[in-house]
Order: sequence, then C-alpha cells, then structure tokens
Amino acid sequence: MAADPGPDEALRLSGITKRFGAFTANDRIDLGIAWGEVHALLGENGAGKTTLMRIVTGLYQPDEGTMSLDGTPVAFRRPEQALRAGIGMVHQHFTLVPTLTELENLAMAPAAVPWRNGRAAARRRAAEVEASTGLRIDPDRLVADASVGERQRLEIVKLLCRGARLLIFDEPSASLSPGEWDELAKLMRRLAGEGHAVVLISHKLSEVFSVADRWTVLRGGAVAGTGDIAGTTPEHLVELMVGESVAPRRERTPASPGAPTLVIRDLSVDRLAEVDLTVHAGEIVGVAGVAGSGQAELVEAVLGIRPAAAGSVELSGQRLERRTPQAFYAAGGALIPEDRHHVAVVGGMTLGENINLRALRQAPLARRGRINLGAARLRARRLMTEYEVRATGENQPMARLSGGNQQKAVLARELSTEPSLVIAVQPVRGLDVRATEFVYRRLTEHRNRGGAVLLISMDLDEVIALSDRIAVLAHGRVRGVLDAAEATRSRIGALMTSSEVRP
Amino acid sequence: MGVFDIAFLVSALTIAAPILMAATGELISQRAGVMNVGLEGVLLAGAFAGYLTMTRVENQALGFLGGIAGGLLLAALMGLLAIEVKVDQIVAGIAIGVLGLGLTTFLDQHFVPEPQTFKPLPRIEIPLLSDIPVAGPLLFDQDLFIWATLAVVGLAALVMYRTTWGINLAATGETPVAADAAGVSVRGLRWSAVLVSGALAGAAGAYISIGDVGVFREDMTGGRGYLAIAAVLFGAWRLRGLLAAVAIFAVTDAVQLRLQSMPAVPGEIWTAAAIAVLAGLIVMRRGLVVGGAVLIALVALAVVHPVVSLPASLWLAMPYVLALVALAAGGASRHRAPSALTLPYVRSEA
Amino acid sequence: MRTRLALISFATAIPVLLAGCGGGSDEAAGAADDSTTIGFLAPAPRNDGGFTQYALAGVQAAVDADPKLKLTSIVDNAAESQEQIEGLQSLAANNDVVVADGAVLNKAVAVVAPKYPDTHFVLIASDLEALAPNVSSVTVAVGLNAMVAGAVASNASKSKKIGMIAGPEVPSSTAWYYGMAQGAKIENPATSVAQAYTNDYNDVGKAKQAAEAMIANGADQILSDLDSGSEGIYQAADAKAGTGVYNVFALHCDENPNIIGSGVVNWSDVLKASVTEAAAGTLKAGAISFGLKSGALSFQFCPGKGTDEQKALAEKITKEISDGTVVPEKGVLLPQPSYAFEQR
Amino acid sequence: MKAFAVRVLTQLAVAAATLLFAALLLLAIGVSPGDAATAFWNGTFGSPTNAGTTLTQAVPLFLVALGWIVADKAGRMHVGFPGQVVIGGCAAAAVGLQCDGVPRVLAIVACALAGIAGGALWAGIVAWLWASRGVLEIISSLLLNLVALQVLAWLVRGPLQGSLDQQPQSANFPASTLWPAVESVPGRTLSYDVILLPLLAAALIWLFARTVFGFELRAAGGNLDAARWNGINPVRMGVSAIVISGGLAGLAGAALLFAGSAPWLSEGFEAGIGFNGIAVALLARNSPIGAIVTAIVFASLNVGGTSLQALLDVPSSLTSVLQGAVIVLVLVAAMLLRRRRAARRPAAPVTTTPSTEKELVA
Repeated sequence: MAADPGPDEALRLSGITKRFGAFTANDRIDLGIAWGEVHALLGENGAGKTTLMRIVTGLYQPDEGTMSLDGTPVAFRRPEQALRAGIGMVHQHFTLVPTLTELENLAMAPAAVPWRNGRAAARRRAAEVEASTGLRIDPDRLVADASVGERQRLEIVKLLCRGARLLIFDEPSASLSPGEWDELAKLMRRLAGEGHAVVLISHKLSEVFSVADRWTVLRGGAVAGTGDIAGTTPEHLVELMVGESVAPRRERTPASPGAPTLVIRDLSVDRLAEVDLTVHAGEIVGVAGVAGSGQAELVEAVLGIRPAAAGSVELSGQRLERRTPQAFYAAGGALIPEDRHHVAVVGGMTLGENINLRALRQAPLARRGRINLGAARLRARRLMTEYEVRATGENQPMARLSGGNQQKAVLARELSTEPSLVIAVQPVRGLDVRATEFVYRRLTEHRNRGGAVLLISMDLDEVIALSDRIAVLAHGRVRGVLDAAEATRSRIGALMTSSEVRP
Repeated sequence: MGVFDIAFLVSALTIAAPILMAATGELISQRAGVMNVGLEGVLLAGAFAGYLTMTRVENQALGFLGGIAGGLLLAALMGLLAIEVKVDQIVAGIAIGVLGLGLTTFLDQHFVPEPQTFKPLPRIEIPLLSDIPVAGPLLFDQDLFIWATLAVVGLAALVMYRTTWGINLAATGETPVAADAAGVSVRGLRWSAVLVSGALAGAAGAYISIGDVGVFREDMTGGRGYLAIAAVLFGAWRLRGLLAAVAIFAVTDAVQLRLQSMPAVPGEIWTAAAIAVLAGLIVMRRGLVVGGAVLIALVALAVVHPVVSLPASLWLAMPYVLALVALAAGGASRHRAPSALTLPYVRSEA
Repeated sequence: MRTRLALISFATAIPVLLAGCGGGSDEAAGAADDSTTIGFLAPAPRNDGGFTQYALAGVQAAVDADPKLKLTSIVDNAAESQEQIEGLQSLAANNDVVVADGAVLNKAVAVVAPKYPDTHFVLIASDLEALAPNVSSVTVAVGLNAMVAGAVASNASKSKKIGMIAGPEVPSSTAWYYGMAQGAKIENPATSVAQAYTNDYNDVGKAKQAAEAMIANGADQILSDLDSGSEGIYQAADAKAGTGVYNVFALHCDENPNIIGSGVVNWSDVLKASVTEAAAGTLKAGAISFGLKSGALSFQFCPGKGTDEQKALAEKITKEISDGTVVPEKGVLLPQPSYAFEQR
Repeated sequence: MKAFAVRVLTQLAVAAATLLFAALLLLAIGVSPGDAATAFWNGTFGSPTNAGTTLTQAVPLFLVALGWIVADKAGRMHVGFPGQVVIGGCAAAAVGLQCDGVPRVLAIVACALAGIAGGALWAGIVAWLWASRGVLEIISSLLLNLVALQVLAWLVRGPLQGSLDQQPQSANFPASTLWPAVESVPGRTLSYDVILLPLLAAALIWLFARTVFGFELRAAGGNLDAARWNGINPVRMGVSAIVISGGLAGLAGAALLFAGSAPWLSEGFEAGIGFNGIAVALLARNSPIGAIVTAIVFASLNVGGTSLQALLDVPSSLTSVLQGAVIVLVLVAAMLLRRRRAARRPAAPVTTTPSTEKELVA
C-alpha cells in the first residue's frame, strides 16, 4: 500500500500502533519518508497525526510496531534521543524562551556543566547555518521582541544547529502571513534540495500542493492513502481526509448592504493611523494584510482594550464614547478573536460556562445578581446542538475540548446573541476542513440574515472567498478598498506593498 | 561621624552576609521554578547541623560542612515533594518550615542537653590593607564567611549570566517545555538548583550559629529566611535587585539598632534618607510628585533637626516599609516572576 | 470530588486511628497518693540559659529536697494566650501546684485559676490581675539591683556612657534601665545610659549587632538583660578592649573575661521557697516581692574584678536602698498591687 | 470497586506511616504511643469541653482558608493572611475596648465589623499596589505581614496597652463584647461562631455557583485576558477578591480574640493561623466543605499537641515535627491518589493552556 520511497529512505515506520485505554490513536501505521523530499502529512483534527509525530520524536513509545532510520532499527525513549538521531520538530507552539535572547535559545544544551559557556559555539553554528541555508537570526534580540515569523525562523535554525536532518513542521502557516509562508515554502524546498527530509503537517491543501513531493493522509488513526503529489487532486485528498466527498462551497449570493453598522473614522492607535472603515448591515468586509499591519490594534481599539489616540467608532448608530468591551457588546457587537487560548476561552471553566460567558451575567439568565442555573444549562445544551459542539456534556472542562470544538463554542457564544456586527479574526486558524466549512457557513448565514461581518485575516484566499468588499491594510493604513468582483490576489498584493495612500 | 561610621558599615555587612548567601540560593532555586517558602526551616537545619557537628568534632571547617549537609537534607525533602511528587510548593514549604523548627529544637534538646559555646569564626586581618582608613576595616578585617559570600555571589553571577547552565536554568523556570525540547533535563536542573539552594542556606545557617556567635538556640534564625525570600521577590529575580534588597534590609536594620541606643534621631539620618530618595527619583524617574514631597519633608527635617525619638517597632518595620515604597515607586514593569515558578513540570503536556 | 472525599475521610481518620491505638493505659493523674504534683508552664524554651532555666532549676531544687514533691510536666514555648490557657488548664487538672513562669502569663492565670480552686498557682511575676484565693505572684525587685549595677558601671566607665540591652521591651526589662539610670546618676550626674531591645532574649546575632552599635556610640559598660543572647554581647566586648559587661540573674564569670559582675537573683531560693510553701499550703495568696533585704538580690563582682572604690560604692548603695535613704524612682520598681502585698 | 479498594489502601498506608512515624518519635523519648494516643484523644475530642475548644479553634483557621479560596479563585495569590489577621484583630480590639456598656448585640457586631474592616483595609494596600502600581501581590503581602507584626508590637506597648502591670498586653475586653458560647458545654468552650463553618462554606459555594459576581470572579481568575475581552473588569475582580479575603482574615483575627478564652490583645495572638490557614485550603483542594474538615484536623493537632505536653511531658518541638510530618504525608497521599486517577483516564485530545497547568497545581 505504501509507496516505496526508494533507496534514499530516511525513516520507515511499520505497523505503529498506539492506544490510550480503549481508544486507539494510531492503528498499524506504515509510513516511509525519504531524504530530499517534502512529505505532506494530512488529516483532520484527531486523525492521529500528533500522536504519530510524538512517537517519531520520542515523546511517546508505540505499543506495537517498529521504526528504522537509515535502515537501522531505532527506538526513542526520550526526545533527546530522537534529536540526537537527527529528528527535530517545529511545534505549532514554539519551544522558545521569550525572556532569553535568540542566541541564548540556541545555546541551550543538555548536560551543561556550570563552568562552560556555549554562547560562542552557538554563534559559530548559527553562522554556519546561515552560510548553508541563508537563514539569518538576530542573536542579541530578546525572543519576546521577535515577530512570529522570526520566531519560527529561530526555531528552524535551532534544529539545524543541533544537527537535525529530518524536520517536522506542525501546521507552520497557522501563524504566518502569506509573505512569510512563501519564504518558508522556499526554505523547505531548499532544505529538501540539500538532502534533508521535511515532513509538513497541514490542513491547507494549497500549501501542500505548492511545496510537497509526496503525501500521506491519516483518517481515524490509520493510513487512508499515500502517493505522489503529481498524481493527485485536492478533491481526492479532501475525500480521503473526510471519508466522503464534501459538497463544493455554495455559490455566493450577491450582498444586499443596508444601513452602516460599524463606522470607524480617523482612528489612530499606536502604529494604526487615520483609519476610515464602514461595514454595512448584510455585508462581509474583509481586511487583508500581512501580519502586524495593525490588525490587532484595530480590533483592540474598537473593543476598547487599547486606548485610541484619536478618532471615533460608531456601532449600530451609537457613538462609542468611552470605549470599553462592555459598551461594545451592549451596542450589539460580537467578536471572534484570533488568539483563542488567551482571550476567548477560560480553559478551567466548563463548556457551558464558556458558551454563556456573557449571557450568564445579564437577564434573562441572571436577575439581580443571581444566576438561573437551569436556564443557563438549557441554553448551553441548545447551542451545543445548534453549533455541533462535540463534548461529553456542558460540564466538560473547556480545556479538554479539541481546538475545533472550542472554536465552535466561541462561535456559538458570539453568534447566538444575534449581534448586529461580528468581528471575526482568523476564524479558522488551526481548524480542519470540516470545521472550517462550518465556520464559513455560519458567517455567511449571519450576513444573509442582515448582520454585518468584519473579517480580518492574513489568508488572502479566505478573504477573497468570503468578503463582499476588501480593505487592504498595510503599515497601519488602509491602502484601498476593493469590491469582491475586482479583487484578485495580484491587485490586493500590489496594494499591500504600495506606500501611497489611496482614497 | 555619628551614625554612619565604619562600625556601622561592618555591622550592616555582618547582618547582610547570611541573608545574602541564603537569598542567592533561593534565587537560583526560584529561577529553576521551585519556590521554597520554608527557607527559614532550611536555615535552622543548617544552623543546628553545624552546631551539632561542632559539639562532636570541634572543627569549624567540618562544622560548616555539617551545616551544608543539614541544609541539603531538608532541601532534598523539598525537592522530593516539589519535583518528584509534584505537590503544591507552598504547602510543602510551610511543612518544611514547621519541620525545620520542630526537628532542630527536638534534636537539640535530645542530643545536646547542655548548651555549648564555641569560638566564632576569626576575623582575618590582612596586614597593611586593613590599615587603610574606612575601606581597610570594612574590607580587609572580616571573617572568612563574608569573603565566601562575596565569592558565592560573584560565582552565581558568572554561572547564571555567563554559562550554558545559567541559560538552561532560566529556561527551566521560564519555559520548561522549551528546555525539555532542547534535551535539557528539567528534572535534573531543578534538582541541582534546589540542592544548591539547600547547600547555601545550610552554610548561611551554620554561619548564624557557629560562625557568627558560636552557639545554637532554637529558632535562632529570627525570620532571616523570610527576609531572604522577600529579597528575592523584591529583587525581581535578578541578582542585582537581590543585592539592592539585601542592602536596604541590612542598612535599615543596622541604623535601627544604632538609633535605639541614641536619645534622639540625629540630623544625618534625615540627610541620608533625603539623599536616598533623591537617588531613587533620579534612577527611576517616576513617582516624582510623591517622591518630591517626601524629599522636601526630609530636607526640612534635616534642617530643623527636631528632637524626636521613635518607638522601636517603627524602626523594626522600616526595612519592609522602605521596600514597599520602592516597589510602589518602581512600578509594574520592573518585576516579573519566572513563568513556571511553583508549577510542576509534566512532560506529556508538551 | 472523589479525591476530595477521600482526603476528607482520610484526614478525619487520623485522630480516630490515633485514639484507637490507645486504650488500656492508666491515667496520668492516677498516681493520687499523698505526694504533691507540680506542673510548670513557660512562654520561653526550657533551656534558655536564663529566666526559665533558673526558675526550673529552683523548682527542681524544691523537688529534690522533698521526696513528696513531684514535677510531672513541663509545657514550654507557650507563646500564645490561647495555648497558655489550654496548657494551664491541662496542668491544673492534673497537678496540685502549677508554676506559671512569666509576667505575660498573668491574664491566662486569671482566666484559669478560678476554674481550679483546688490547685495553687505560683505566678512568677509582679502581678496585678490574677487576683484569686489560689494565686500567689512571686517576683524580685530587679530594679534595685540595677541601681547598684548602674552606679558601679558609671564608676567604671571612662566615656561616661553606659548601656543596657534587653530582649522585648517589657516592664522587667525597663526596670533594669530605669534602675541603672538612677544608680548612674547617683554616682555621676554626667553619665548617660542608653537602652536597646533586640526583641528576643535568645537571638545571639541581633544582640551582638546591638552591642556593636552601642559600643560604636561610645558606651563602654554594657548590662545584658538577655538569656543566651548575652553571648553576642561578650563577643562585641571582645572586639573592643576596655568594655565591661554585666549580667543579670546569675554570675557568668567564666563565660567571658570582660564580665565585671552581675545583678544576681537567687531564683533557686525564691522558687524553692515558693514551691515548698505552696505545696505545704502555707503560701499566701497575693503578691510577694523579694528585695535586697531577703538576700534574694545582690550585686556581685566576678573574682578579681572591680576596684575597691567600686566595691565600696556597691555596698554603700545597697545599704542606702535597704534603709530607705535612696528611694527608687518611677519605673525602677515594678507596679505594686494594692492588695495583699508582701515585701521580703 | 478495585479502584476504591486501592484508594482505601493508600489512605490506610499513609495513616499507618504517619502513626508509625509518630510512634517511633514518641518511643525515642520514652513515651508510650498508646498513652500518647489516649492523651491526644482526651485533649481534643475526649470531653465536651475539649471538643468545644478544638472546634472553636478551627473557626479562625477556616476563615483564613476561605480567604485563600476566594483570592485563589480570582487568580490572586497573596500570602498576607498573617498580617490581615493581626490588623483585623487589632482593629477589633481597639473597638472592643471602647464598647464597655454598649448593648451586647451591638458590641459584638461592632467588633466583628471592625475586624473585617481592619483585615480588608490591610489587604486593600496589597490590592491597591497590585492594581495601580503593578506590584505582585505575593511580594507586597509578604512585606506587609512583617510590618503588621511591628504595628501590633507598637500597639500593645503604646495606645492599646492596658495591662495593669505594664505587660505588652491590652486590658481585658468588656464582657459585653465577648462572643456567646454554648452554655451547656462545661467551661463554655464552644463558641457559637462555629456555625460560621457550615454557614460561610455554603455561602461561598453559593457565591461561586449562583451569583454573577462569583462567576465573574472565577472567570477573571481562570483567564484574566479572556475575562477582560468579554467585558469583565479583571482589576475590579482582583481587587474585590483580595479585599474580601482580607476581610475574612480580619474576621479570623476578631474570632481569635473574642471567641476564645483569652479576651485580650497580646503579641503573638496570631499563632501562625495565617499560614496554616493557607495549608488548610490547599490540603482541602480549595473546597469550602473540605476546608471545614481540614481546619478541624489542624486545630486538633494544635490542641492535642498542648495536651500531650501537659499530660505526658512531650516537648512542644515534637508536636510541631508531627504536624509537619502530617502535612507532608497528606500531601503525598493526595498526589498519589490524583495520579492514579489521571492514569486511569483515557487520553483526551490535550490542548495545553496556562490555565490547565494552573488547575493541576491548584
């Protein structure tokens, strides 16, 4: 079944099985990865990708099956052993220490004796890596001051410095701007060209098709298929991942914009300068731009988390004078924030409490400071069904839910109040195909019901696919607003890099 | 010279040394993510173990080794609880504190029924150098422990900020996942940090008993362990801040002892306080309004020089009040605990 | 939730199990023959090298002298009022005589004594509160001793600056200060007396630093109203030649060459007398103060210390205090109760 | 069923270890463990009088534990309980001493309120430093504890000094201020404030589960940023939690003075309940109900320790060794049990967030 990667085989997994109690996370998986190739590993959330990669990197030991590297059998009992053998992983959540400099992060090393200083050696190795791959770091900068893309670069340099030859990227584009992704794609190809093996774990088929040589799809813990990229189509891969053919995205209905819902005038916050933006009822306005163009400032200023230097925000005809989150929600706003873990959900509370995070604090669920628990439970259950949140019950701790279900719970919370405006920031980040489709459908439905949506995303395809109008944000200014009909990747890209202001 | 003479500085140095030694160890331990609120108990263990050794062999070097062993023993228990069993570090610390006090008292009554007295550490007078005015007696007529403390602090600075081990240490306390991913043993590093802190606290305890005064009394550490912890926190988990904090505590304590035996507060105290506030304002450039008002008041007091004497408890509270004022004036950005402080590390979550 | 329940049930299991292991043991108070049992409670550690240790030695002396007396239990380190009350109650329930060693126990004795009318309480303090038919408070007028010490120290001082270092600031400590001040003034009106408190009778390091500070301020004669903390004062005196040290309660001449003498209090005799009388039922309720006349107090020089002039001075002042020529000023004597006061 | 058996066995093993350790120590000083157990039981629960003392002493510990629970739920980890107990007690004493002749109900309420106000005020400094100056609450509260001790030392020597023989103690509080005790218990050792145990535990559970305020408190504690992004003012919540916990600690201070049998202010009346209260809360895993039981166990360790000293001449140091050992062993047992449970649970898709990690240690 598995395609033979040939004599250059780097890693070979045969019959890998891993069980947790009664649950089988990996079921007799066979997989071969060759030196010099970019191998895409695909699958929905929960398909067993993460478990498999944890076995490869020594975090888990398989219950059955064997691994061999360069034809020699290996068994890693600790991550250090995998690393020593040349297998390194770029995690979605970077394993960097923000309070240390980039160089110090490189110099971190096992079994250090208290009288050796590895900084000079690390600097030398970083220079060697730069010479061979062109990857450059800023050694004396604190990691906390580096952007996401720069951190990812540091993560890769770190692995290369340690002699990693097989690199695993876990959804690397989730936090990258398109430009940064293009660079990373180039880098992956270069690494493969130099004889490294690269494993790319991703949901995004466009990325897979732009960079990978071969693919393997996991479904339900088992291998659903494997082959060369050249011989397949995106539709086929989606079918393998989901196990059925997904209905193609419905045709877009033309927008019928009503009265202005959100009116932003002359808003200036930190690096955001003089932003004018209007979102009407019944339309989706997309904001395109590379990461760090001022998106976070825009959202936080409208919400009232970040004090604005100048400008005004009007929501549903009300001018938000003293902007606070309370005022924003009271005026009919809703927000699907980008950073779920940090600002959207309370991991230690239950699913039900998270769904009712705002509703629970006002009538009808609460009267005179007292909560009606019965009504709250009913509401949570109703929304769980309506938004297809899969959990053991409304009392399940939020932190125990998968990322997709957490996002659905957030969606349920934000859309269930029938807001006049929804601000959605990177709403499908980290979600699998099915969950993504669900989110898109919900947002579109909201628009069709006459709601306004401000969609902020770094994924151009997403913005183009969903938006009725697109505002392009670059260097803290709105460089132009395009209608969906005239928006193409190249036009938007031109605006992103332009420096002059257009009306 | 009145209050601020050489004897005053020497006294401040003697007060500071054991606190500084213990606090340096606690700093290392906390930078690795383990907070031992029972440091007082570890100090006592060191003090008693050192004394017990002395009653058996009467050799100061061995006494200090015994003290270190005593500190290590309790620190090992802390390590066992915090790193292996992964219990709540605060409760574990409280237990260590209670155990340290109880065990040392009990064993003292049991093994040394008749209190014994030994000669304290001799002062080492370095010929010629110790005759230099001011600096001479301050620097070159001290006992060995003062020197050892300086050496330990210097060494700690080198190790923490100039070696790979120091990087690993910071990573372990800040982002243990990252350390683990780099192949650094979080467990090993935390153990060594906890043991280092135990050894240093043990030595500091031994100094309090056999080094400084040559006797042991139950609960003789008198809250120095809590001061050391306060110094670590106040010093924002940096060695420099730690030094500043210990300096504040020691100087105010020395001033307080001096002033108690004076009929009234001498004018130079107000002058010195005014200079300190001025320096603080210049360094921090914050809290100008409040600081300025305090400054003016202090200058006025220095000029008018009223005959006042303050109750002893007010002087005793002074170090902590000063530390609080400094924190309030310094503001938020200056201190941040290691992110993983008091959090046990469980790998499968990585 | 389950773990919590488990924990709770476990925690409750401890006392139950502890109780279950017991049984079959006879009661401690069961030895009710004709002997008189004594319980002892102190807020300080029993081996503090000072106040508590001397008092305990006095009780032990009384017990050794009379085979019918028995010291059954010692509760020490009872620093907190609630704990003191519980300790006194437990002791009172099982003993005929309870010695409460320290003035801070006054209120606790006042609470407990009325509940145990058959037990006689000996409170080592000049007490005004614990008035009850079964309480005798016994104390010594240390301030008188301090006057003699002050005069001697003033005479010995070259700088005419002398000092006193004590633990917590309590009346029995301040009495030493006021006594020294009055005595010094008699010898030389120019002499100044400093006082310092370390807040702990047993913190050697603090005492050493306080003494160093005092010496740096010019004082060359220092009285130590400390227990084991005195060691710190010796060491400070060692570092500065010509510093004289004075102890309280007992002579400690062999502990340090700088010791001139001590305001000796014969605790053993005081306690022995009190306990024996209490056991015999002859100790009167009320307050009893032992002074210079009874021999319980005396200023004594160490062998080879003190000039003839100083010895004569000490004798002269002792006599003048005893015959009433010198009247103690405010603060020298501890406050006196208005009831059943006996000066011995 | 098997799991249950394992749990029971673990508990028995730990209890046996504690007892064995205690027995060895006692044997080392020549005291029969059987006698000790009898003395311990008699001193703590053996008679109504002693049981009353034990229960009454559990109240302040429990109040401090509740204070910790409130602050901890809001994510604010302060350790200022000793100071708040002290200042609360001082404030209550200052008011109580003026209450001679005031009607009983009024006097009692005034003292309790003064205690609460004192503790809340002292905690308010911590809250203010945190909210407006960004000072970590654990640092400022630690320092304020040390300041509070000196304030107490000054008060009992200065303004509140009222002992006739000039000891550092206040005068006895007027009888009208003393909290009522159950008359049928000999010695009136059982104060009516023990009804605070179930009452406040229930109130706290209700607060967290059923009120908007409690909900917002938990949300702010669970994830400060998420709370803020959802319209909860986390600073307000944090300040409220710290002040409430200080108020509870202050009430504990008042209870120590007015509900016990020592109705006067003295140095050291706090008697370590500030830190022991934290241990009570943590051992009860932040459960108000669990805190009742743990507080009673802690109080019995204290009371029983004193009776061991008085009856069998066991040194006080040994009883504190036993206390320390009990804490350590209970901690270890709790952890072992939790780990067994974690091992049995099938692995769910784990997403690491800071809040889950906190959950693990909480």
